[in-house]
Amino acid sequence: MKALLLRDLRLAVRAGGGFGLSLVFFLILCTLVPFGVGAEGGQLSRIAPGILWVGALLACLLSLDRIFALDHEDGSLDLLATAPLPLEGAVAIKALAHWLTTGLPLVVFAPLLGVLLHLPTAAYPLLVLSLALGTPALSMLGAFGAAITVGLRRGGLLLSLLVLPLYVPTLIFGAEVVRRGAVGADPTTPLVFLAGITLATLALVPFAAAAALRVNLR
Amino acid sequence: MSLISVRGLAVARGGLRVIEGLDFELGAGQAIVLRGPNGAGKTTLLRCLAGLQPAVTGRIECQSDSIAYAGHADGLKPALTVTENLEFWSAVFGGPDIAPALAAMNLTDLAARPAHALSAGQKRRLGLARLMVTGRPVWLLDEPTVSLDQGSVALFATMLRDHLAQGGAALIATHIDLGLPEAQVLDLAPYRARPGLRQDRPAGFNEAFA
Amino acid sequence: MIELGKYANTVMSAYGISLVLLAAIILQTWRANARARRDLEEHESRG
Amino acid sequence: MSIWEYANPVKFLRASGVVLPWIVAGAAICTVGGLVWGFLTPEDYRQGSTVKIVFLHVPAALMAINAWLMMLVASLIWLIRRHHVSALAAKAAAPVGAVMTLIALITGAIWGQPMWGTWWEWDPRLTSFLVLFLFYLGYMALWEAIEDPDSAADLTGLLCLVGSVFALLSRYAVNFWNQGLHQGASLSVAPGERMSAVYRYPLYVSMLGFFLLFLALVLIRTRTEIRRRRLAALLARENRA
Repeated sequence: MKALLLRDLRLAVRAGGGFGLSLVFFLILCTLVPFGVGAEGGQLSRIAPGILWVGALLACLLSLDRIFALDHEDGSLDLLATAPLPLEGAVAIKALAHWLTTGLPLVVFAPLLGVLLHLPTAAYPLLVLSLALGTPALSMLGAFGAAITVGLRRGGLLLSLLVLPLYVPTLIFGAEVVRRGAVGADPTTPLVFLAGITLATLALVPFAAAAALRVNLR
Repeated sequence: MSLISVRGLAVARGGLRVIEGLDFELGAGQAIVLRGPNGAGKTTLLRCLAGLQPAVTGRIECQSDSIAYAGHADGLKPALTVTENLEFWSAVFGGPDIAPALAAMNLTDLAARPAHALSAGQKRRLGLARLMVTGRPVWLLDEPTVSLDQGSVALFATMLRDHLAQGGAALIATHIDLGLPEAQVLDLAPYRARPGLRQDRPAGFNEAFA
Repeated sequence: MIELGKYANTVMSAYGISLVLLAAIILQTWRANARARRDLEEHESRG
Repeated sequence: MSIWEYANPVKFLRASGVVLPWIVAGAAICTVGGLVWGFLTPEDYRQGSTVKIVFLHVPAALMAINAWLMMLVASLIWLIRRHHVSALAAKAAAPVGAVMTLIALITGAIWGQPMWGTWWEWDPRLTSFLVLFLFYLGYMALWEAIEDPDSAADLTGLLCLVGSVFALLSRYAVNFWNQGLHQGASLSVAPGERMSAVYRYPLYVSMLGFFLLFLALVLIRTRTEIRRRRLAALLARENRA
């Protein structure tokens, strides 16, 4: 399992495109919003929590279909399925690799983009905390969507249609944590929900994703 | 003692049975070459034995984790070097050191070259070298010698013979002669699925509704 | 016709759109069924 | 020779063929009856005539949720027992459920418009139907995207399982989110408490009507899917032979 993770991380670094792409997308999104919404007045800082979370969510979505597609094309998915490690483990590792290359950089850079959007200073710690808690669920659910659409032509578009509705609870609770942080309200309830959803997702979704992979390997 | 024994096996492709009533044994040191026209179900059978595809009926008896499968695609990562590719598979299978595998398919001098810079034949040799790294007795090989030149085929034959000598076994789907006199031939033609036969469990929609 | 009061157009538009949607799904279901039945019979007769 | 001969597809076609006319008749009578009856009862002074939309909104909303539950059960039956007809029934129910959700959304929005002042209000109930509608679209799109029927049935089954959990989660997340943004739901579209008795019976009739209509549509569509699958299977066997 560790070998698979190290290989995927090495591939992501060597390919280079990986996490840089989604970060740049996130930056572009956060610069476009003020053009659309207008920078003066309190409006920008009021919607900053939502924009940051939707931006992180879409950035995650970008690199999802690459999780299994590359391995499917060059045949290593078949070999992994016949290897001693359980497919559920392989899926979890793939989701972890996706999180490390896409989710984590978003968590680290979100505060910088928060500045762009006049996010109230009180909200920064909660922004980082909520993203850190929420993005693993986004990666795991994304892995499930990628496992379903691997091998389908035009799978990328379908992947977004399947996965975005699954992101709704995480988005609502995540953005709510940051919003309450911004107005100084107590964020524990949405935070607990967010953590709960992520933990449940990390525990259960690998089995569904592995089952989907087995169907696609047939 | 047979490494794999298959009883009354039926496999399907696209929801329709391709092979049924297949029985055979693969003992230690034994190699079987699968013959049959294209579409006879060679690949389907190998994928089923490898566990990538559920069998429709019948039983496959083998120790768990004793099967290594090599399909048409080599499963190599172009961005990784030959050594990194092999070391990855060795780590995954908890297998032995990669040096003998490299030597067996004379890839030692290509060790540091990234996989994308390899020719098709070299990639194929690397894919086959991976088999030695798995440390698994039973090899299921699907057209292993495709894009290999004559020298490499001989190389592969010797590697295979060593594997058999060490008590391994192999089931190979191929059209060309591997120069392995001791290998038995299993022709799949007689086991072709006859649509008229009454079945208890349909293989898929296409069979259930036909 | 009974007196609908000032919300007449709201009620009518709700009924209108809903009935159109229902008619659409019923029609599509019926046509698809007829076509599938015809294709199958034609294939089996030719068969 | 295949389960076509002696098991469920033929039996299903025969059985559904027998019961279908009754269901279609029942659906027509109850739906039209319930709607007309409700439509013609003079509304009492308090609520104005917009409340008449309840005869469309509530049955449709009910069927939107029941359709997804039926798809969930059918998918489970397919995944566990490999029961071919139930996989096709799940596929057949999706468009009908989606239309019911759409009707619930539109009538709910129109109903609330005079009071909310906007054509769309992010009311927790309406919003959760919007999310459910997205799940329907994803499910239907996945069926269309996969050629092999067996993998399509398996993958859509998996999506339905995971989707159901997250549809439920979204339902409560939306409720929570609504409290967070602005205090309390405005006109709640739940008919229960303020429904005067005179409307209750036509509502029950139109609910029954919508249920029978859903049943009839799903039965017809399942028969269509079975026939399509039969044709595809015959063709598959021909070019295989």
